[in-house]
Formats: sequence, C-alpha cells, structure tokens
Amino acid sequence: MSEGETSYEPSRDELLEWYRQMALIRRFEELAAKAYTQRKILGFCHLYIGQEAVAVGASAALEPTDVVVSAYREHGHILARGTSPRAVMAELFGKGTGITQGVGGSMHLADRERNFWGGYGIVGGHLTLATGAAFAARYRQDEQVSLVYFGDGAAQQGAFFESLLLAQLWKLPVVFLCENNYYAMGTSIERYSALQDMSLRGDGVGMKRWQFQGFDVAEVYDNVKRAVDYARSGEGPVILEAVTYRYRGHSMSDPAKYRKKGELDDVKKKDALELVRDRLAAMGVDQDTLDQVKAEVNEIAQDAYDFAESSPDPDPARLYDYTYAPDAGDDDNVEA
Amino acid sequence: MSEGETSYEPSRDELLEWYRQMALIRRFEELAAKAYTQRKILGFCHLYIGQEAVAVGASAALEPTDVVVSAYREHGHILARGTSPRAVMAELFGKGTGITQGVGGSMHLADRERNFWGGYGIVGGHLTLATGAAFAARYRQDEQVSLVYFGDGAAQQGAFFESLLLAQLWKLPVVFLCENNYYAMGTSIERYSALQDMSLRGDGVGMKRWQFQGFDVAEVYDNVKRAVDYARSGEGPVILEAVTYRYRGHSMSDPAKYRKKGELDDVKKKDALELVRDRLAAMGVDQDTLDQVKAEVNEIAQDAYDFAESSPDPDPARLYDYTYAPDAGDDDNVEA
Amino acid sequence: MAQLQLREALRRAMVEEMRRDDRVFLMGEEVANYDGAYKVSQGMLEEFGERRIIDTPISENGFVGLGVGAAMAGLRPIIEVMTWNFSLVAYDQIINNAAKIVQMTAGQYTVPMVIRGPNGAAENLGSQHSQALESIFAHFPGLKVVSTSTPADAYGLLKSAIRDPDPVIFMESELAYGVKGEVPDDETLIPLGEAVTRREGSDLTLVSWNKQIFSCLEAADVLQKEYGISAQVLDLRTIRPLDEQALYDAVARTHRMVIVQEGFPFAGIAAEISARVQEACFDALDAPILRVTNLDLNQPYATNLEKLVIPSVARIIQAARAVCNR
Amino acid sequence: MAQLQLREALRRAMVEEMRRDDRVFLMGEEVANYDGAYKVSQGMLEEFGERRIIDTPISENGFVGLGVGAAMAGLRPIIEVMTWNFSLVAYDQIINNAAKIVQMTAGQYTVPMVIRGPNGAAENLGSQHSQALESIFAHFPGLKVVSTSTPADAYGLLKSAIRDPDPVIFMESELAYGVKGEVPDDETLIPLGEAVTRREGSDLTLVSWNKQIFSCLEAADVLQKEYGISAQVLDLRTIRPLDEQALYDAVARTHRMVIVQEGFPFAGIAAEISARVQEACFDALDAPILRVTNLDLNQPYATNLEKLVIPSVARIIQAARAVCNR
Ligand SMILES: Cc1ncc(C[n+]2csc(CCOP(=O)(O)OP(=O)(O)O)c2C)c(N)n1
Ligand SMILES: Cc1ncc(C[n+]2csc(CCOP(=O)(O)OP(=O)(O)O)c2C)c(N)n1
Ligand SMILES: [Mg+2]
Ligand SMILES: [Mg+2]
Repeated sequence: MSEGETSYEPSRDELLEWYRQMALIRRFEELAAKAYTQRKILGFCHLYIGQEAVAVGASAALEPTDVVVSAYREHGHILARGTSPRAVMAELFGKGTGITQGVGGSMHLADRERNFWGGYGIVGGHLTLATGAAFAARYRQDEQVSLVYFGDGAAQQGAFFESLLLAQLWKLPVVFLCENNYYAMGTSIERYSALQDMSLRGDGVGMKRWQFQGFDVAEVYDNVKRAVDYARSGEGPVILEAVTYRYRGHSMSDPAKYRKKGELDDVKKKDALELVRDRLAAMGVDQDTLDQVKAEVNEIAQDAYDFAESSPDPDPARLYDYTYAPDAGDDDNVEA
Repeated sequence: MSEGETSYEPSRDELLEWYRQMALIRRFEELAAKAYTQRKILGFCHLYIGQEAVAVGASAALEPTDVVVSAYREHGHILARGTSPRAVMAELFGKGTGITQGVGGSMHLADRERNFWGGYGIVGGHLTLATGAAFAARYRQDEQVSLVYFGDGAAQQGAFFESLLLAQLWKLPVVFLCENNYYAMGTSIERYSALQDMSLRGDGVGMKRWQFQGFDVAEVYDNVKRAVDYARSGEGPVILEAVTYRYRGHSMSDPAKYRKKGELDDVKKKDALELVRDRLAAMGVDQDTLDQVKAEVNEIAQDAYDFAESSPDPDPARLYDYTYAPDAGDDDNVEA
Repeated sequence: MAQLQLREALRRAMVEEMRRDDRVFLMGEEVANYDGAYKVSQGMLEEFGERRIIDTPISENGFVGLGVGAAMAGLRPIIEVMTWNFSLVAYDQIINNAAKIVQMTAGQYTVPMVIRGPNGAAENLGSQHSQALESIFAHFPGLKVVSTSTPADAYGLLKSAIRDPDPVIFMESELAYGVKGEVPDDETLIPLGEAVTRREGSDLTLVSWNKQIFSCLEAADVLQKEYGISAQVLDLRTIRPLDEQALYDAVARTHRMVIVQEGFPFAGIAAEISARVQEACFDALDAPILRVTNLDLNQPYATNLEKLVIPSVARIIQAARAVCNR
Repeated sequence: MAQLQLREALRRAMVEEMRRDDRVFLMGEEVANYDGAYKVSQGMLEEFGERRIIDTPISENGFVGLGVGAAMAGLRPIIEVMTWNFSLVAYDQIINNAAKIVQMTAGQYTVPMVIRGPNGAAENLGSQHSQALESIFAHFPGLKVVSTSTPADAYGLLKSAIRDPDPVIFMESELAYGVKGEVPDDETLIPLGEAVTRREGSDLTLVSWNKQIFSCLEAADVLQKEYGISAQVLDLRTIRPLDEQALYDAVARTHRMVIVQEGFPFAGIAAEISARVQEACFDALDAPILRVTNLDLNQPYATNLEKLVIPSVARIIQAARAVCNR
C-alpha cells in the first residue's frame, strides 16, 4: 500500500460523530450564506462547503493540546475543533458575543481554549506561526504537534517556503496540510503552477510528503493521523496534500463562472457527506438515526444563527482594549 | 554520462583566454584586499578568490546580449563580463570614475553596456530581476537569456522560491546559477539547510536541475552552456549548482575562524587557477607563455589600482542626479 | 464628457496606454480571466490577449520583483496588487529594488513601472485587510506615490504614471470603484505632483486625497450651512512629489489648516504636511494645524467599531470648528 | 558603575534575562557560533547552548514569523536581524502578524517578542544597507519601537523590552556598538516610553535619539561656546509610545525646537514630533520647528557624498541658530 492509501476502518460511533460534525459545518455554512445575502454578515465570507471531510478528519487526528492554525476559510476548521457554533456565528455577525468579540471577524476566528490560533488573511502568512508553535513545543520538550491548513494557492508564497525549510532543518513537529480545492480565487491550479500536487514542494526541502484524496473522512483521518504521529515522534515535519473541492465561489461575492462545464456536478458525485452517509448505511445505521443527526445539527446551526442575530454589538468602550496586550506592565510570571 | 559530468575539450586558445581572465580576477582581488587593509576601500568588501572558474566559465557560455544579474560578491562576475578593471576598482575606491560613479559601491556594480545589471545587497532579492529580464525577453520574442548568480545561502529566501516558480510556470529563459561555496557568512551549509545541494530546490517546482563541480573552468563552461542552450531553446529555466569554495572570509572583516581544520588547504589542492595551468601545460603551453599571461594581468590589475587611487572623488554636484530617472518628464520613445 | 466609474476610468487609461505602447502590460492576480478582483481590467484580456494581460500565482514578492526586472529591461509593467495590504510581502522588492535601482546603477538603469491597486479600508474586513498605506511608501526617495479616487484624476494620473520613467505607487479605493464622475472625452494627462482645489473657501483649508475628499466636501457643506465657515478643499492627488506650493498658497489665504488622512496617524502623510507647512508658513498660521486620521488602532471588524476608527464627517467638522474657534 | 561598550550592555541585558527566564531565547543569523555579526552575542552560545542561542538560515520572513508563533505559544523570543535593512523581507510578518495578533484574537493571544538589530547607516555600504527605518515600524499600532545608543539605556530598555508583553522593535547602531558608557552595576530597568534630558538648556530643545544624540551634544557644546545659545538635548530613546509630555514640557521651557533624525525625512519620526508639538504647543512656540534629517536621497557609497546626506553637527548648528535668530 502506497502512502496516501488507507485501510483504516472507523468504528460506527466514530463515523457517526464525524458525520455529525460534517453535517453541522455544512448547515452552519448554509445559514452563514443566508445571513450574508440578508446583509447580516458583511465583508468577505469564505465558505467551506464541500471540504468538510478534511477539517473533521484532520481534527480527529489531533489531541486537544495540539495547536491548529488556519487562514480565512476557517469556519469549518474551528467548528471541527469543537468551538461553540454560537460564538463562531456571532463573530461572523460582528457581535460582541463572538469568539473574538466582533473585533476579529470572519477571517480571524481564534479560540485559545481549544488551541485554535486563528484565522489569518494574508495568504501564506500564517504558516510561520505553526512553525513557531512547533518550535516552542520542541523547546519545551512537550508532546505537542501543530497543524496548519492552507490552500493550494498559498503554496506559492515565500513565507510558505521558508516555513517548510525551517521546519525541516530543525525537524519540528508540524504538519503542513494543504487543501487543494483546485482554485486560488478564480485561477485554477494548472493555470498558476507548473506542478499540481503541492505536497511536491516538500521535495525541494527534503521533507516527507504525500498526497491523498480528501473526500472520505476516514481516509483523511488516517492520513493525517500518520503524519501527526510521525511529527510527534520527533522524526520531523510532514507536508500533506488533501485533494478536495469547494462548491461555492471563493467568497460570497464570487459567482464562480470560471469552472468548467459539469465540473461541479462531477465533484458532487463524491460529496463528502453522502460518502459518509453511504458508509454508515453500509455499516447498518438506519435512516432514522441519520435523519435525527441531521435534525440535531440543523437545530444547533439555527440556534447559532438566532443567538448571533439577537446578540448585542461590541461595546465601543472596549475599542482600545486590544491594540496592546491586556497587561502592558512588567511580566512577573516567570516560568524559569 | 550523467548531467553535471562533462567531456568538453576546450581549444588551447579558449583555455588560455579563460586562464587570463581567471588570473586577472584573482590578481584584481588581491589588490582590492590590499587596498582594503590600507583603508583605501571602505565598507564591505566580499572577495571572490577561489571561485574564479565559475564566473569565467559561465560568462563564456553567454552571448553579449544576454543579461547577467549578481549579488554583492560580484567583482569577478563583472570582470568576467569584460568590464574595465579600472572602472571596477575605481568604484571600490568610491571614485567618480567608477563604473557606478562612486554612488553604487562594491555591492552595486552595474555595467549597462555589457548587460550586467548589478550588484545587489539583499540576499536573494536580485533573483526576481533575472526572472523579469527573462520575462521581457520572452515578451519581445528575442533570443536573450538571463543568468543570475547567487549563493547557497540565498536559496533560503522566499524571493528565490517565488522567482523559481514563476520562471517555471511561464518557462522563462533564465538560468539560476547557485555558487555553493559551503558557507553563508560564518554558517556552513549543513548547519542551515537540511539539503545541501541547492539545485534540489528545483524539484519543489518541477524545474530542470543539476549540480556540477565548479573548479574546472571547462566543466563550468560546458554545464552552463548546456543550461543556457536549454533555456534559449524555449524549454524553460534551469537551476544549477556549482560546487566551489571561497578562500577568504565572507568579507574583509571576517577572519573565517569557523572553517574545519585543514579544510581550506584541502580545497586549495583543486585550485581553479592551478587546474587550468596544469591543463594548459598538458596541452603543450610552455611556462613562459603562462608567466607572460600572469605578468600581463598583474599589470592590468596594478593599472586599475593606480587609476582608482589617482581618480577624483565623485562630484557632489551630482548628488541629486540619481534618485529619479534622468528624464523625469513624459516619455515619447514609444517603440510600439 | 463621459460619466465613468472609477474602475472604468482606470481601465480606459490602461487600455489607451496599451494601445499606444506595446511595452505596456498588465500583470497581477485575477487580472485576466477573472477580469480583475474588482473588475478594473474587465475585457482587457479579450482585447490584448494572454501575452499582455497576465494572471499570476499568489507570489507578490516574485511578480512585483519580476516587474522591476521587466522595467529595467525596457518594458512598462503595470503590476496590480489585489489590495495594498498584500503588497507588504513584496515590500523588500519595492523599497530595496524599485526605489533604489536608478541610484545604485548611477542612472544606467531605470524602473518605469506602475504598481497599482486599492488602498484603505473597505468595510468589515478586519485589521489585516483594511490599511491605508501611503506613508510607508512615500517615506522612500526613488518612489512616486499617487492616491486618488475621482474618475477624471485617476484617468489622467494613471496615464502619466504609466509614461513616467520612475516607479509609481498608484493607490485607488475599493469603495470608490463604483463611484461615477465626469471624465474628458479626449486624452487628458494630469501631471504627477499637482494638487487641485475641489472647493474654494476662505476660512480654512481642508487638505486630503483619495476617498476622504468626499468626506471633506460633505463636511465643507455642513460647515458653510451650519456654522458659516468657508472651507477650501484641497485634493493632493499625488503624495510624492508633494505639491508644497499649493499647501503654502492655501495657508497664505486661509491661515488655518486641517489635514484629513485615512490611515494610521503616527508618522503618516498628515504629519509630513503639518510639519512642512508649519515650518514654511509659521507666521501665516492663525491656529495649530490639526490632523483628522484613523484612531491609532488596528481596524476592528464590526461596523459600529469600524466607524469609530476611520475619519468621519463629524470629526472633520469638529476639527474645522476648533481651528476656527466656532 | 562599569564602563561597557554598547554591545556589551546589550549582551548583559540578554544574558541576565535569559538566566532569569527560561522562556527567553535568542535567534538570528550568526548569533551562535559566530558570536553575532557584530559580536553582540559573544559567548552566549557557550553559556546557554544550542537550545537557546540559535543560528538560522537567511530566511528572515520565516524566522521572524516563527518568533511570532513562539511568542504566541508563550516563549519570549529575541530575534536578531543582522541589520534592519534586511527586515524588509520580513515586513509582512511584523506588520500583519506581530502588530495585529493581540487585536485579531481579541486579546486571547499576545506576542511578547523583541526584534532587535542595528539601524541606520554604518559607512560606505550604499543605499540598500544604510537605512534608518524607525518610521515604517512606529507607524503601526500594536508595535513598540525603541531606538537608542547609549550603553545604559540600551541595557535598561532591552531588559524592559524582553519583559514587555508586546512586540518591541529594538533598534541599535552599528557605529555605536563599540562606544563605551557607564552602566549601573545593579539591575536597572528603564521603562519604555520615557525620554531623558541629556543636557539642560534654555534657548531651544534639540530632540533626537540613537546615535544622533552624540551629534546633538556636540552641537550643543558649539552653540554654547560660539554663539551663546543654551540648548537642551532631549533623548527620546523610545519612539513608540512617544513621551509627549517631555516634548511639551521642553517647549514650554525653551519655546524652540529642532528635531534631529537620521533617516528619510518624508513622513518620518521628526514629522510626527513636529506635527504633534505644534498642535499641542502652538502658542508656546516662538519659531517654527525645524527638522534636520537625511537629505531626501538614497544613500550613496562614496564618503564625500555620504557625509552630505546624513545629519551633521554643522547642519544641526545651522538649524538651531536659525530658530534662535542668531
Ligand atoms: C498575500 C495575499 N495575496 C492575495 C490575497 C487575496 N486572496 C485571498 S484568498 C486568495 C486565494 C487563495 O487560494 P488558496 O490558497 O487556494 O485558498 P482557498 O481560497 O482555495 O481556500 C487570494 C488571492 C491575500 N489575501 N493575501
Ligand atoms: C536579506 C538579507 N539577510 C541577511 C543579509 C546579510 N548577509 C549578507 S551576505 C550573507 C551570506 C550569504 O551567503 P551566500 O548566499 O551563500 O553567498 P556567499 O556570501 O557565500 O557568496 C548574509 C547573511 C543580507 N545582505 N540580506
Ligand atoms: Mg484553493
Ligand atoms: Mg555561500
């Protein structure tokens, strides 16, 4: 069996939980889209619909103490990490109850409790942070791994390259997980890169790498888990590429006219949610159970929407609170 | 025969000319070093001694119309391109007769007449310029190739990576020539990079690449020529690594204590000048001829030194002349 | 006179220059097939083809630097940055190469290029996406900096910028791309470095540029109507070279000045203008020069917070009244 | 009191903080085996080992960003840039990450790190290597900026910077690394944001920082001896936060101000000070505030040209005499 292939067989409960998470993300995103067209969410809104298996499979492969860093298409990533849908939706609405109190917004979701570092808007600029987290883990000699999500487009940035080479030089425990969804905004990958498997970038720095299909959540879990284990064992970083696809435009304002005819329909045939439902059915899970999960997540998502809508705007009195660290004085919490 | 190997047999005259150029560069640099210790040259002064075969072999592989871009260790590169030693030495002395009129200095030697673009001081920052030159050549559909010299250390910069991937995407006629002299300042390559053949960076972007030994000028010529021909034919860029060594410190102020014991002596056994002299001798060139070449280049270098010394300082009246283009008005030289 | 949107005026400038001069090309993310992230280059791929309208990977440092090289080679690149926020990854190429090559080569090489794109906050984009960055470019000799938002100026200045032999940082406005204005039908170039008075006035001068000009005009109306204050509105249009004379003439007439700048206050363009004007016109000033800028904060996402940070008509009026003591 | 070179004072600050706090580490090009390009970290590898004194590849964007991440993870990185000129390749990480993460995460994460290295021209290094870059960092909220050159201040401020919970841009001076000064034997922290008067005076205030302080003191001597002008010399030491009060107090006393800044004039720190002071102290000023800065040019290589570009004692004296009318 070559790298990227998988023989992992998840348990029924495991798979059902993954299904629940994926269905929640999708429903959450559908409501975010609705809120956007209602102008309740403003600015950019980058939906994750279609890619759910990647966030859920990858998150399952991580420990709660591990660090996760993402870019601006991160609603799914933070939800898969377990952050409250209410706090995420309220952030998209720009409310004071949001996970970053209405200050960060859609592109800058962070949840310290879950070691979810954010949410960054400069393409490729966040990869360094994951390398830094991994450096810190090694420095402290703890078991933490960091995982960073990035797009196929981001693998064209200098910051990406430098993150890779530093991580490889020092064998830092970081997993670089590229979600290749075929497009960087409106430009398809074959139009902007000579190579189309971004894990191959690893060859330029001598990093362990492989590509896998990102539609089957179990396959994602298994591949990421192997990479995480490798990184955690101290062997060094890994760069992975998950082949996936986004169903919506780049952001809510993109009609995505650049797709080839039939392309989206073709991809939808291996829809991550359908795949996992079929698999559950094959394992003997009945339709009722599946429907019930769906009803539950619909309710959670709707609750998040309602919560966001009824939440107050951020308190203007807090405007000056975040430019500098809360305690700008001397630091005496020396852990030496 | 694998890439990097060579069976090229230069003619006697060709080799003698290369010897002349290499000997001139070495002597020139020795006098520059002397001038630096006399405080006639100030600032940084990065000598090229030991690497002469690379500049001379590579330059021989280029047409006069080709573009050459270099970094701050470029005295040898510009001399090999045929620029007057007087104008180069005067620049190092900061004189108005210098090739950049005392304004550019040791790190910024440029000679437009010879399509030598300079001389840049930000590590890796000049690689983009060569990519741009190649882009322009393709845009105009002329036959020009650009060649850019850079150090092993520079292959750790984002600008390097992005230059590579753009060149590969658009199959631009550029040759990236890494001079691996084992060190980036005081840090040896195995201490700062997981990979030690920088041509391997090409694998991360799908670029044609190989490594070769950079001590035998004929070998350099042959390897660079093949890369230049490939680029010129429209097949795309090439990244090469020439293995070489610098005898002096990083700059005149570096005592180079970081070398391993005996390392320098070992390398000197394959000294580029001795190699070419031996080869000429084997071809039947007598000692007198070799001595005469040496005497000639010594004279040329000394003349450059004397010229530089006796030249006037730059004219302060020209201080404001170079911040913006000479003709800051409308441009009517439309070539459309 | 045609009524054009800002984006159309910019496009017309590029199209005309590209017809005139084969050396001019447009490169950037999404400029070709997608017609530009903000549709500035709509239809240009169709007219000029892939050779001259070029989509790039997300490698700003690389393609801005490539543009510098192409300019050295004699082409006339127009490099679009999707927004100026993203240009920070290319900052080294702009500052250490584009701005210095004429000088480093003692004039042997020049860098006739334009780098252009929208600057300043759009709405609800958070702190990484909302910066107005004139000052960190205008700081550097070797660069020229234009920042404008009226269609006619954008048209005339972009044409001049494309023909200029030096690197020009050309800053537009995402929020103003759809705003219409009259643009002369015939080819009218506006030279870099000339301010223009948008409204005459005698009690004080409001100095600004780019989309804050609209706020200044609005404020001037209110000042006139509600407080009987007559405000001149001076639109700089070009930040570097700065039209000092227009500033000094204004102070000679109105004796009071308020500078309105979107962007961070500390060592911003408003500070430069204030410092220069008080130096040159010390005796002519009847009141301190005030600055109305962003609050000294990163831009928050939520609308209510965002509005507090950016200069508002209300803050301009307040400052104008303060210097006029009314 | 010990007489220490600037480099020794900086080293002592780092060594003490590293002994005190295991979270502090030093990373940069040549900081370990080579003892630092300018020997600031001499001997530190020996004491602290490879875990805490770390040589890097020439990947500033990468390792500055790595430092930001390490700081978010709770470490206290000191990142050395070999000179600030090279930090421009890391500008995005500094501006879009380090300066904004506290805010983007609504205070959940902080970035307690120091980025330090020499700033300003050394000698004969040409335009890419000779920049004084305070203003393009101080422009941004979220950062703090120190720029100093006396050993005692460098020692006390660097210790404060290392303990500070925010990203601190710490600017030293290559030419001053060997200059000696007294440094207190016991641990003395100097808080960020406090200016200090280096010399009392009553006729005008010379404001400066970093190595131009030495020129100001020299100029003040000449002004006293040759022209009977009594010049106060105010050393800002920290650029952001700016010690406004010290500036305003000075003007209240001397009524005249000359700001001396190495670096580009346009929208520089001197402009900020001038703008702020004229705004706050309009009535107290008896003369325009003058700026003595680099000429608005890229730095040339040759000594005779270079000297014309950088502020000189002669130019400071000339400006001081101008504002005093003597
Ligand atoms: C440095 C930088 N350049 C450009 C942009 C504008 N931009 C935002 S997302 C994007 C496309 C990124 O594509 P990819 O990395 O594949 O991620 P995806 O959106 O597909 O998840 C671009 C060009 C940016 N945010 N930052
Ligand atoms: C961006 C940047 N970082 C650091 C430096 C300082 N520096 C100058 S040369 C050099 C080493 C470069 O090594 P290499 O690329 O191998 O070239 P070599 O000197 O061996 O020819 C360094 C670190 C610089 N000039 N630019
Ligand atoms: Mg993508
Ligand atoms: Mg080297």
